[in-house]
Amino acid sequence: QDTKTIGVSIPAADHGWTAGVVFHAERVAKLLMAAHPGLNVIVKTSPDPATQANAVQDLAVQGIDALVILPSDPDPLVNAIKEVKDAGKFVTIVDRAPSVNDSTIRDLYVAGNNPALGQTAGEYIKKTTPDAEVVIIRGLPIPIDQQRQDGFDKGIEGSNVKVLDRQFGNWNRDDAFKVMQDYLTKYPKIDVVWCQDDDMAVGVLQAIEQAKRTDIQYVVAGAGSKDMIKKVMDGDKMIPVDVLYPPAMVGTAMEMTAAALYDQVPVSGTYTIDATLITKENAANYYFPDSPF
Amino acid sequence: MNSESVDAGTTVLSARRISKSFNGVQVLFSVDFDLRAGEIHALMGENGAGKSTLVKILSGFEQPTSGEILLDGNPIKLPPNGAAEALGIVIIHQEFNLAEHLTVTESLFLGREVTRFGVLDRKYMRSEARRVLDLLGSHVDENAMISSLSIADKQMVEIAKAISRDARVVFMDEPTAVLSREETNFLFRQVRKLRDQGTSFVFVSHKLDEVMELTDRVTVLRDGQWIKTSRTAILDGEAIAQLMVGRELSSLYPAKSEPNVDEETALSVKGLSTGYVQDASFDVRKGEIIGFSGMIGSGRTELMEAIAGLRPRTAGEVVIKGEAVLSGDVHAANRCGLAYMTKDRKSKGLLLNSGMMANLTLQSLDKHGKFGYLSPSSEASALERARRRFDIRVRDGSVAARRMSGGNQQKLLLAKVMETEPDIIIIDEPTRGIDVGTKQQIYHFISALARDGRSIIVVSSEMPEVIGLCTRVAVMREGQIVGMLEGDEISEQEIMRYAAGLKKKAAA
Amino acid sequence: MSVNEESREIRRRSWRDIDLRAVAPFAALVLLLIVGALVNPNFIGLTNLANVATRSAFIAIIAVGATFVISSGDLDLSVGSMVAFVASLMILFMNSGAIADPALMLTAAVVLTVIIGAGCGLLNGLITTVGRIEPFIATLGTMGIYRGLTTWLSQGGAITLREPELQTLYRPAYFGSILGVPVPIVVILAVTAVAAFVLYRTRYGRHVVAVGSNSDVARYSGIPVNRVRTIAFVIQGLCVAIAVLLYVPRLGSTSATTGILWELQAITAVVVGGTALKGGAGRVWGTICGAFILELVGNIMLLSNFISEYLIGAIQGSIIIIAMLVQRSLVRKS
Amino acid sequence: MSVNEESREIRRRSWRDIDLRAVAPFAALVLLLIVGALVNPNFIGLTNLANVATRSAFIAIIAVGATFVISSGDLDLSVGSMVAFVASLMILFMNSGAIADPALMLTAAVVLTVIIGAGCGLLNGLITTVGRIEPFIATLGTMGIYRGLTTWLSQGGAITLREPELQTLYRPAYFGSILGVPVPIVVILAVTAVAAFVLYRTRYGRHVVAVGSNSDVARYSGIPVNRVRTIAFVIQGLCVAIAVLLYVPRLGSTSATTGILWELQAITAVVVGGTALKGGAGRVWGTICGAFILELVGNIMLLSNFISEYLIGAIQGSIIIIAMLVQRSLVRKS
Ligand SMILES: Nc1ncnc2c1ncn2[C@@H]1O[C@H](COP(=O)(O)OP(=O)(O)OP(=O)(O)O)[C@@H](O)[C@H]1O
Ligand SMILES: Nc1ncnc2c1ncn2[C@@H]1O[C@H](COP(=O)(O)OP(=O)(O)OP(=O)(O)O)[C@@H](O)[C@H]1O
Ligand SMILES: [Mg+2]
Ligand SMILES: [Mg+2]
Repeated sequence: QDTKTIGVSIPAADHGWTAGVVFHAERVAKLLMAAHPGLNVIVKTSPDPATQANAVQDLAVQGIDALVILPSDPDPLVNAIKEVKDAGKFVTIVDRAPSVNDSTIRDLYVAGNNPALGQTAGEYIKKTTPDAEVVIIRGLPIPIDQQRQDGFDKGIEGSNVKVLDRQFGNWNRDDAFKVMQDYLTKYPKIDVVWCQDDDMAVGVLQAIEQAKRTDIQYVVAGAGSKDMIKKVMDGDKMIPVDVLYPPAMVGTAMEMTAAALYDQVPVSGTYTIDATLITKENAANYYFPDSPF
Repeated sequence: MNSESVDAGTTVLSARRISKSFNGVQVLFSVDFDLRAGEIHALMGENGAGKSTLVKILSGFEQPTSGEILLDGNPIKLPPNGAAEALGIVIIHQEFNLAEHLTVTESLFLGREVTRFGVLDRKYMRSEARRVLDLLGSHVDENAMISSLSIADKQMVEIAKAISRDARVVFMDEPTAVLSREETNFLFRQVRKLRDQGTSFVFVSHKLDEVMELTDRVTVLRDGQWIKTSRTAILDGEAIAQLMVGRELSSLYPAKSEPNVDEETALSVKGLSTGYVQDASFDVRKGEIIGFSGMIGSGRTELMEAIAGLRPRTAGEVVIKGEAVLSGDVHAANRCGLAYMTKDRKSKGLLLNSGMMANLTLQSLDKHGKFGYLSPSSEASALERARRRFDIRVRDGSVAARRMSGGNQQKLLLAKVMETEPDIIIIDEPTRGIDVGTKQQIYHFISALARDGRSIIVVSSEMPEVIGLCTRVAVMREGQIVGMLEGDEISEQEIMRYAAGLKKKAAA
Repeated sequence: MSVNEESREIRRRSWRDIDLRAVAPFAALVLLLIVGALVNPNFIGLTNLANVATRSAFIAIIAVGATFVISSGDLDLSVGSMVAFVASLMILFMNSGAIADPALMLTAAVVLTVIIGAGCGLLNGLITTVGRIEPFIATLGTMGIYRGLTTWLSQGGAITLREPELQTLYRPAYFGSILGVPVPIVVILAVTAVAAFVLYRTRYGRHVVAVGSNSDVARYSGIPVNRVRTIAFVIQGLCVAIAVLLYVPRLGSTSATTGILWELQAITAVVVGGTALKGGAGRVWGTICGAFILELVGNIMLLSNFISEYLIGAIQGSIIIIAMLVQRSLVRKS
Repeated sequence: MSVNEESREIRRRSWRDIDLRAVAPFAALVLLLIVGALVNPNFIGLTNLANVATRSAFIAIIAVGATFVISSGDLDLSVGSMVAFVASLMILFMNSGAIADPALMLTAAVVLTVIIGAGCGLLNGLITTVGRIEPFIATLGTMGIYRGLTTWLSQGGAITLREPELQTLYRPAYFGSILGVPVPIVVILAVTAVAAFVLYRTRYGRHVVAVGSNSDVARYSGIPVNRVRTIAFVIQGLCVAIAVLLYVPRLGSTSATTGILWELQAITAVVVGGTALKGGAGRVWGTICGAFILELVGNIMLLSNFISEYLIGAIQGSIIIIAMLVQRSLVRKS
């Protein structure tokens, strides 16, 4: 059997979700190598786009047959990805799409649906509390965050849901804690908090608990960390739902790429992973107690 | 030993055949030295003769390359970094050894703070500091930051630090170079008192009269070699100078040459005031050497820095060759050919970590290239010239300025300022720490400049220097010019009268 | 006599100058409080100010340690990662269940944390002094090491305190209050008071300033320069440990992102507080004032209604510069 | 004569000493190359080394500017955000379509970029010198300002070069090569050569070092201290602009996260290269060697396949410390 190499380039584990990505990438890498003797899967993490461009280059130097990349920020990486593609390798982009996203730069796109993550949250709030006053804690100023915001706005469209404020919490629990504390000072009445990330929800919940405020009805986060899903399962009143944005999607992409390499199924085009709403009913399906996230 | 026998006490500290090399350059050659209990022993020699090096070796700050040191007749290896203090050996460094961010009291007690139950006893230390300073007749505020002190005051702190230790041996490396006569007298009184109690002193100085006045014996070094040890009383200044230089010295000062009465005015200062200096006015003619005398802190430096544009002035006018120069504009002053040589060579004069060349040409880089590009060969030849002209003696041409002997640093500073080829030169303390031989060279050099049509302002605390060199002397007191002496009026008594406020010029 | 009188005059004036420079950060603080009160009426409320003071605790306490390191002429870039590392070990220890009794377990964990903090500081100090590496590089290196070890311990995710019993027992260490004053504020004051005492009233403090001002002079005065510098790093480590002791009960968890960029904030607090980065002078009270100023600027931004969230960084930067300029001109004028 | 001969002997020897200290970073570099070759056979290949050198271009060029700022005794923390800001403006201008002809448009954009870079540097310099604010705080403030403005310009998203024609025209500026040498490497060498010339062979360079080692001495020597410092900041701004000119064709896009922490990397490169953070000495060639070392460490990490992803940071930190220790002991021995 001939040897093949798949290079996997993902962001460094700099917060909960990306930690999940790293976890699943390594988990699936082991599975794939066990399933296909002769297959080598190299997983590389990078803290920022420029470094990730380097990592892609370094993978190419090592000689790979396919690249699976979850770009930390897609546009700055287009050129680096294109070089691999132009060298005739199989390229899979995961989660974040560059502005030009067609067959010239990749074979397969496994899409996480960022707008849908915002939209699902928005729709849930619109349905449950149609007159809610909402404060939002954003992530970092990068495109995927913007897409989530736009999705949210679309989700609440046509309702009385009112957004009081949007500030950046940098996907960091400590910063989210501060922002929430200040929201609580600033607004005497808040109905719902959308913080679009499970890590930040940890800080938000502590701030609410400290202030002993009872006006906040619930918090909507997102991603699907084991802690938050557990809360949903347990029927926590503050976390009634969570929006799924599974870090495991990188594993899916790797499996599909391996399948393509070994010609089991011809794969190409776009494959979208949906932003499922996790409720008490379906939560058990998404609970991985072994994951770090 | 071929020194005259003196029947004073026993030998406390002695050096036997001490040699010292830095990076292979030998600066001391098998030197012998004895210090007896209760004596004041002068150490003399030209700049770079190795006095400071010997003193550092005898106090543990440097280790000799060969030879041995005896303490009370027993060979000993002195501990480094001032730890020899525990053996009763302290040193007043030629170059200050103070941290700018500490107060006077903190500096005096650095490394031997007094505590009660682990807490600093600040009150006690303050009063103790005050006491020692008063003993030395110093008005320095014990709470002042070191960085706010003038160099004379820093020297007093340095002295107080050493005097306040219970020492058996005190090395004083040019302690009086920056002191006034009055402060020097206070110091000497203390030194004599301690000597009578049995403390031994080594006194390094270029001031012959002080050596004659204070010391019991004198040792002369030349080019790192021991030349002679003798009782001071049987020598005179002339003889010591000859031993140092190794040749006969002609008269110290050149003949004065007065400029013509109708010679044009080069610099005119009218009603200049700063925070401290009040309403100073004077003119300097082309080819004239004018002196500025006065007590320490009388404001001479402040006035000169204001003229040179290094300090803002609050009122008044400075006109150089007919052109008015704005307040605080160093470049305008420079452009008009005015240069100021600071008295503070260590913190304002030289880049201590750079070599001679970088320092020499720093102020005059324009001369050494076109469009800002520097020509190394042009700089190198400037250095060669300066070393000859100012007799800068450095055995290792690449050493950093901080490693040069004090006197040679001073010469380098003078050379640096002269490199700008100024027409008006303000020299603040021109011969601080410079040996007699070189002093003479510098005086002749200044005089030649004046004959060349340049104007020179000499600010000096050494009265003979002002008297011997200048055709006019301004005396300052408390920020004002209180007298302007000319011709025969210039004498030590007359200057003192003005400086002490006993006399005031009518028109002031 | 008149000379003497005059000189005293001058002396007094220069003293006033020095005092003013120390007062300057507090002037900036007052200025910010006024701006804040104008921006939002809730700002000046007790709850908000207590919130701000409380949450400035981590940076303030770390910055107090940084004041020692900076005064002695060094720099420590590793403190942010050190927080993450020490906190991870503390939680892992508490999760280990090695000791059954919660109170005893907590005590052991506290002791362990302090020891680990001091140990990390010692490592930084030794690499810098014995290894003779520029503190900037040495602590940049250990910054990577502590952060990397934390990521490895947490496998990139979070480390969360599991025992609910321990959690309830420990929670008041951050959320509780003593005589109505939140515990973190009490801790800030206590740490600062002790630090001020050490820096201004003990022999060691004197030596720190001397070493930072001129290490040659310090050496010639018989001060063990390397020991003084190393101890400053250990003090920094202890302060980090104390910050961790407050941090863990707050969220009950840490992650690989804990403490990112805190080193920069701590250094900024120190410098805003009036300590020069070149060493030789430390202002402990100025430092906590600086930490408070930084936290306040962020708070005012969030409470104000008219600034685009995209521009917050820019406005924060401008405020810091303006505050410094105002402070500068205040000092110059008087 | 013998004295003279001796002194010549010594001079030569002490010169060797000085050279060794300058050579030390290069020794560390060689060490890393050996380690790399052991880790992965591909490492020592021309492609890989060219890749590493090419991608070190941004940090190297910025660090060359930082060498000036640091030598003159200051510090610039804003360079990372400045890259993001200048790059954003450049792309926005090219997207604006103000000039129809692509070549002309590109030329105009390049000129504009250089002007903006110099302007940003000038702002930093003026705040520091005229405003008399510690450079650490002043540039921390402008760091926030440039970053904030970038976020605002990009509205939290990315700014991407749109015209495909411009893109193809501009691409070779990063991906092309001159006589077989990648353009970025040529640019590094050119920038460094010019910088070395300015620092070592011109009056201005002499002034920079004088100001950095003792600003009082510089002032008393008639050197316009504030102007020298300000120009150093402008040089830093120009270097940032050059880095941007290479950065934009590489990724064709920027965002609010572009250049985050580059300031730290640039300063590290400078310090690893042998320039002291306290000012008064600059080593331009050492600096690019430092930048190359940093990039190599990352590259070796990536090519080695046996290090846990989570531990990379820790290993990187250790390598830096070990390289410095080795370098230190090399210098001491000889
Ligand atoms: N650490 C050092 N490294 C290299 N050379 C040194 C060092 N210290 C002193 N020297 C050299 O030793 C010689 C003697 O210097 P020293 O300071 O002892 O002279 P000095 O007699 O005190 O002169 P001065 O009267 O000018 O103070 C000088 O040439 C000086 O440059
Ligand atoms: N009695 C005093 N005590 C303290 N400071 C003084 C006193 N008199 C003047 N000053 C300050 O000292 C400075 C004036 O001293 P300056 O150095 O100009 O005098 P000087 O005559 O050159 O003395 P020196 O011989 O020390 O050079 C001024 O800045 C003034 O504020
Ligand atoms: Mg000497
Ligand atoms: Mg004077």
